Amino acid sequence: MIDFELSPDIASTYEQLHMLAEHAMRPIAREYDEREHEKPWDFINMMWQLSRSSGIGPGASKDKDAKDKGAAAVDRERNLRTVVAVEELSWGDAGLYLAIPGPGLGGAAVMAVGTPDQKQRFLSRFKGEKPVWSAMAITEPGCGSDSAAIQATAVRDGDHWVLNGTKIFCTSGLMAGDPSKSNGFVVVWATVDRSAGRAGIKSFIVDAGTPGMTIAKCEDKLGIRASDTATLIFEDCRIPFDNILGSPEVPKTSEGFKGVMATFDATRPIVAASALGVGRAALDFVRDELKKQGVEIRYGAGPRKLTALERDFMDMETQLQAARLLTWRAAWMMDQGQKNNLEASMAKAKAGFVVTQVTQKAVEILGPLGYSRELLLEKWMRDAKINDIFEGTQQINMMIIARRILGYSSKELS
Amino acid sequence: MIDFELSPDIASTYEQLHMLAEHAMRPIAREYDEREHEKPWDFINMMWQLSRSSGIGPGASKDKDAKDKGAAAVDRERNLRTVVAVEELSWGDAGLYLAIPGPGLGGAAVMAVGTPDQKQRFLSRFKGEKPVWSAMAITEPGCGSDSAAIQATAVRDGDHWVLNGTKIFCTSGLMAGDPSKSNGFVVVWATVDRSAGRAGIKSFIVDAGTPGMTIAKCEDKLGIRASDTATLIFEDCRIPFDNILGSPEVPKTSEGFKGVMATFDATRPIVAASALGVGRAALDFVRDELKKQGVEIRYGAGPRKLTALERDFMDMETQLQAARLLTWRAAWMMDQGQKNNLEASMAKAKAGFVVTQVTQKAVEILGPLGYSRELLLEKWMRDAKINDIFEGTQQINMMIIARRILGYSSKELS
Amino acid sequence: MINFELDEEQKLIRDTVVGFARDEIRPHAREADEKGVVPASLVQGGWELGLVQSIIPEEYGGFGSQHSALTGSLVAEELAYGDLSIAMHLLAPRLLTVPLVELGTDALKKSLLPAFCGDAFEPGSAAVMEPRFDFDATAPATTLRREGDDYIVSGGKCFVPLGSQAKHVLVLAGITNGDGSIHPQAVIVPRDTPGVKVGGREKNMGLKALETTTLELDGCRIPRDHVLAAGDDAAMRRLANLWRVGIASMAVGVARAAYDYAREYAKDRRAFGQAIAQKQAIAFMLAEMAMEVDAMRLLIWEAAWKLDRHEDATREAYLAKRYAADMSLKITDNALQVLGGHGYIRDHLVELFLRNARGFSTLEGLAIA
Amino acid sequence: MINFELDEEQKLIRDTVVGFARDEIRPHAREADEKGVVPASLVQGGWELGLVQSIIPEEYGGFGSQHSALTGSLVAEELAYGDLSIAMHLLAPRLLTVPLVELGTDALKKSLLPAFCGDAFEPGSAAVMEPRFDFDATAPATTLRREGDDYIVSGGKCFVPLGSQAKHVLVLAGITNGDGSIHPQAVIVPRDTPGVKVGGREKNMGLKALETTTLELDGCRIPRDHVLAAGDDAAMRRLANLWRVGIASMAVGVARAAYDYAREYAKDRRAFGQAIAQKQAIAFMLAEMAMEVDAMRLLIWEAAWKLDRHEDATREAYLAKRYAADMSLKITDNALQVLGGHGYIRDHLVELFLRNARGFSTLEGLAIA
Repeated sequence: MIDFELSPDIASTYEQLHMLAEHAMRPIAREYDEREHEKPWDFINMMWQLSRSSGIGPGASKDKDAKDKGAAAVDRERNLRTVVAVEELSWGDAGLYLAIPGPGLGGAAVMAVGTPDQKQRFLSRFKGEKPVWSAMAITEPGCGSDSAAIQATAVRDGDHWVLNGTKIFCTSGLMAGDPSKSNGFVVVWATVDRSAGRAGIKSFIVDAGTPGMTIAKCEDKLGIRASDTATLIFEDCRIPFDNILGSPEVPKTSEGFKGVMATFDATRPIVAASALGVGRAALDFVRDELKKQGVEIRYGAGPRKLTALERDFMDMETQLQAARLLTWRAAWMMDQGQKNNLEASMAKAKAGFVVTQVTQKAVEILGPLGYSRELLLEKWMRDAKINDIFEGTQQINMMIIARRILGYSSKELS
Repeated sequence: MIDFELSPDIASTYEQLHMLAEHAMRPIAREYDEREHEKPWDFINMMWQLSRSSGIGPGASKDKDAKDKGAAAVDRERNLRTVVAVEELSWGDAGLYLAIPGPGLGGAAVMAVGTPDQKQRFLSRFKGEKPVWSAMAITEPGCGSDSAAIQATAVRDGDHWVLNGTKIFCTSGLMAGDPSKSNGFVVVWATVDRSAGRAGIKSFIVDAGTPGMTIAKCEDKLGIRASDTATLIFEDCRIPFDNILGSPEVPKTSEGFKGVMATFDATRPIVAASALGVGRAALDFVRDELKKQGVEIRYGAGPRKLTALERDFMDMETQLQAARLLTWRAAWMMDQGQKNNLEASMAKAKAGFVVTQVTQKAVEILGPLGYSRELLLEKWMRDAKINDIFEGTQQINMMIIARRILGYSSKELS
Repeated sequence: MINFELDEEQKLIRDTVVGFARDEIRPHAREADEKGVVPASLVQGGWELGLVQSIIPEEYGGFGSQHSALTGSLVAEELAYGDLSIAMHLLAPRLLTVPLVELGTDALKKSLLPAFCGDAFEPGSAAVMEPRFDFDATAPATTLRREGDDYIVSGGKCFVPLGSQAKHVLVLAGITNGDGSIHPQAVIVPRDTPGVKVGGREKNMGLKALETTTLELDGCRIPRDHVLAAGDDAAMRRLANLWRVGIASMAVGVARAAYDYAREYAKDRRAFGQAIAQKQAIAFMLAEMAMEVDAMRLLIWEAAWKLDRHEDATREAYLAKRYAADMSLKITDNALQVLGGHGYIRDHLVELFLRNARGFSTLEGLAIA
Repeated sequence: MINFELDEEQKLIRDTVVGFARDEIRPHAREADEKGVVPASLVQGGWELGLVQSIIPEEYGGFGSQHSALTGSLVAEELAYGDLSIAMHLLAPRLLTVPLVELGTDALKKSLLPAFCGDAFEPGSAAVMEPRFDFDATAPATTLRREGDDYIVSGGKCFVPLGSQAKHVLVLAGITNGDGSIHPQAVIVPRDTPGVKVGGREKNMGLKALETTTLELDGCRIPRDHVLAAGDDAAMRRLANLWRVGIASMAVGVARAAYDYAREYAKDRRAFGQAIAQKQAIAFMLAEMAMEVDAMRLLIWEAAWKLDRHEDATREAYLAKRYAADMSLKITDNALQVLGGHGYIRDHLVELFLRNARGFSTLEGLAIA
């Protein structure tokens, strides 16, 4: 039966995280935007302790709840809780949210397809004393949205794999790959057989500090500066044979690759949720300012009565809520064990686009002050834009939607 | 030197046509929308006489001016005068404008590439007592925007061509092809050698009433109902060998086809101008109504002062003027003998899209009455949409723009 | 707890309506539009679905199901998917019965509701809109004032569905308080009341198959209990929101109809050696339609869900209706664009979808959830 | 008679500026933004183009060319194509000299203009904007009032270019008439006037290379002839329109820069076995950019043309500026989208174009045609 009310369980997660976002993230948001490439260690350590003690935060929450309420209670709403949590943390600050330690994308991959031994070796780290990151290395200089064109190679050499190639736009690549930052790991996509195309693409777990993996650079970015975006170079990087995720066999079909791509179905709603948080931060700020100025939004008024400002605000609010409902639906479907490939891409495409528009409009509405770095609005506009790009650009997600509704393969529609 | 003022010569054409549009077209606009498939003969005959006596109207104006001012004066601004004239007539009514007799598209083709003999045989008809139409038959059931995929065939048989095929969406096809309506002709695109692809496509002049050409149907349409849109079927339709436009040879390259397509560079600004007329009709009506209601548009006011309605109106006005300037530029370039393929497509794409938006918004602004058939607004919205479609849909024109700015062939970008 | 799944009863109702819309309504959509009539057989067939009777309490002859805005939204969307005019015709009686069931006195229900529980379609209607550029449902120009034990209604209405057929019309009128503030009220006006004049059939760009008329009210004297929830602003806000959700739901239906039509056309239609759906320009348009149809619906469901919890849903319903009106126009216009020249001729239904969709930003009170 | 071709002199000027923007300005754009400074060599090089001196009459040491808003628009677009901050820095002196030449008394011109005809860059500025959410240039909160033979100016300004360098600043202040109506006035305020306080360097999302400051005016006493065209509303409207055309022209420059950058990137960048420009989704975005860059420019040229005929161009300039602000934002945002992840990092200039473009809807009086 249709219900739009958060469960008390999730609602309380929300409450806690909202406090955290307001009091622990907002105050340092500007600082770590200006001090690019420096890390908010106090915040990072606090989040790590918090997630271990009280189960707050997207990464860790479920372990904690498991203890409290038994696995059932957890799994039933895990994805929904995650998107609610991520929206709230991103409402605090999207850059800081991305800098929070935890399993993240790499961990999610291990969780999804890792062997018991791999889970033991890699996931246990996230229960330790010190913050640990993992990262996902997919994009290459020569391939942006075109994951199938991956050039990085993995060649078997006895009981090792030897990796070669360059990976860019690797979120938290520094924190996950540099042993001086954390005992983390990076999940790297590479091909074991280029002639096999997509079918030859596998993912490999590379421990922080593995010889042959160097962190060549961290990008200067438009926004989300508290989070590092690393370039990783692999030169004859040897890793244990067991570090391959999934089977080393190259199937005849590209089913395996589809499997890899399927992890996006889980991560796209999370990116959408992060977008929503940034958009709502801007919307809340504008609402409060308008209230201070005595401008009220007259819901229900006839069209002739509306000011341009009122209508702008209403449009921003409606678009944002539309994106939120699409996001909740995609996460809810995952919780129900339903395929959500289409809905996940709808959520991501809509949210990424909407928050770009909403934050840009918010800057305009507040005039000279909106454009100033004295307020956070201009930062939110810069942070928001990444959501229109990573985890599949708006165009890539529209393509996926189109393929699904038209029943086309990637050959038939590209 | 940059100048945005119409020459006195064109300004007077404008004045005359505005009177005509207001007093001869507006009063019967609704009637011939409701009485679909009936022809406004009084209007048609009046326009015919008018164009012969005073040189008013897009088709005939230049002959008249030639007498008055010498060819020089004419040719220098012929295309610009045409777009100004067409905007004004379409301001009166787009459907009635399209029903006006004259050389039109078919005549333009003969003018462009016809032999002296062909010009003599076909263009002289437009100086006669009785109204004459010509039409262009390009689109086929199987090919919409894809002119190169034309299936209609022309086979040489001694000193005749034998045409076979079906043509749809033929504007004024009834008036041009039915001898009981006029002593007109239809210019038909057909291939003389399908294996040659685009290079094999030629255009042929078919006299009204030629045996083998039947007018199968006139479409029921959303708008522009005063103008007929005919389906023509050619079954072993024999025409004199001399009725081919241009050379019968099939060149190695598709240059010839490019030539045929180039006629669109002249017609697209005209379609854009017709769009502008419909859009301005709606804008003028809204402006007058708002004035009656005491709503003033405060140009120069700070953004916070604007009502939603004011801003809508300003946006409509600005978009329309942007489209008008692009249209004038495309026509002006033609008058200067400059290639305007890119600019013609910009004008058409922008104008077609803008007037669709402007007329749809105008209906909304006027609320219950905007939606009612008591006013002409809803009709203008229906009429406007055709400009987003014919002479190349918005998408086709964006494609042409893209090819030009990127330097791509139709193979490289399709 | 968040849930995006309909309950079993809702699924059952929707499936029934889906079938009727597909098999009965859609095949008549074009002819009904051209002729300006909804076939009597369809009206009767629709009536037999029990969509009007269902929420009327058993004591008045109905099936006594609980009224649900969400269920109403499902029904409205699916019928409008078949055809908007026909959907509005079939559901017009609810414009009267839903407010009656929710707000009417027992006596009034007794006298009016049984008529809507018979075997034959019983027309009902509401007169909400007014023929003004700046019509605003929150401040109708039609006036209501007390006179002794009765009320007097005066004013002019338009877009009254089945205006010449309905024996009773729910009229939106504004009562002016001592402080000069205008408060909308819903008044049930019997058509035979002296001073009621039903105008001629309206001609509009869309909704051609639906009879809508103007309605003149010249000092019509109405018994006190015919004014529903007098002075209860919250009840009137709820009613306005039920209207918004009703219209918005139909907007989704029309938008989805256009999207489905364009999608199937684009898969069949070939140009430049491919299906046109294989061109990004077309494919992305279709993808956006699919996305926005879902987005519209979710916003509407949230508003309906709030109404079913009897919370004030003014913000949600108002915003959802605006969004649905804007998006349904964009979607139907793009659908026509996908068909190109074929979309502009009346052999295809998309131009009909566009003409119907353009009305949603303006229409108020022609449907109720 | 309609004509879309520049005259020979305009072509000459444009070509000069095009070269300078391409060869001198653009290579410094990124570093200037990161460091927050316009290199002195560039400032001097720009000065030597004579764009400031040209319209100053010979009697004051200038070249004595006729001022033309259209020529001013060309220059502003081309310099901004190189970089917005640098363009605004180079042209800042005109914010003072253009109004002076047009509206100043002979005495005032004699005292101020010669300084702008020397061999070295002479900073000038205007203080138009105010640090308020609802700033409205047609009703500035900064006040101007008569006191004896002088005027008193009070208020707070922001976005004052070269605020710490300019010896004279043209300040926009509102004088209140007897009927309570506020009329904007342009007042030339020497920086050493008692009560003038130049605030610290502002930090904004864009325009990082341009020094802008706040400016406090606390009862500053200004001689009568320093108020330009006192009481002449038409002259002030013209001035506002010259500002609008100036800003809008720079918006075209930034938009065109982003469009060119994205187009070239899309032709080089390959994905799925093709240049990404061969994908309709990308190609159509680029086509729209090309179309809108031309549309923006034509609207601006029309306004400038009207200004050069000394007709009231308020409608044209206001609408053209709004359009240019909206479109430049859309174009720079789409350009970033074309580059995808690469657009988000500062190795490429598009993120800079986007940050700069976002300001145009708000900026007033930072450029003049």
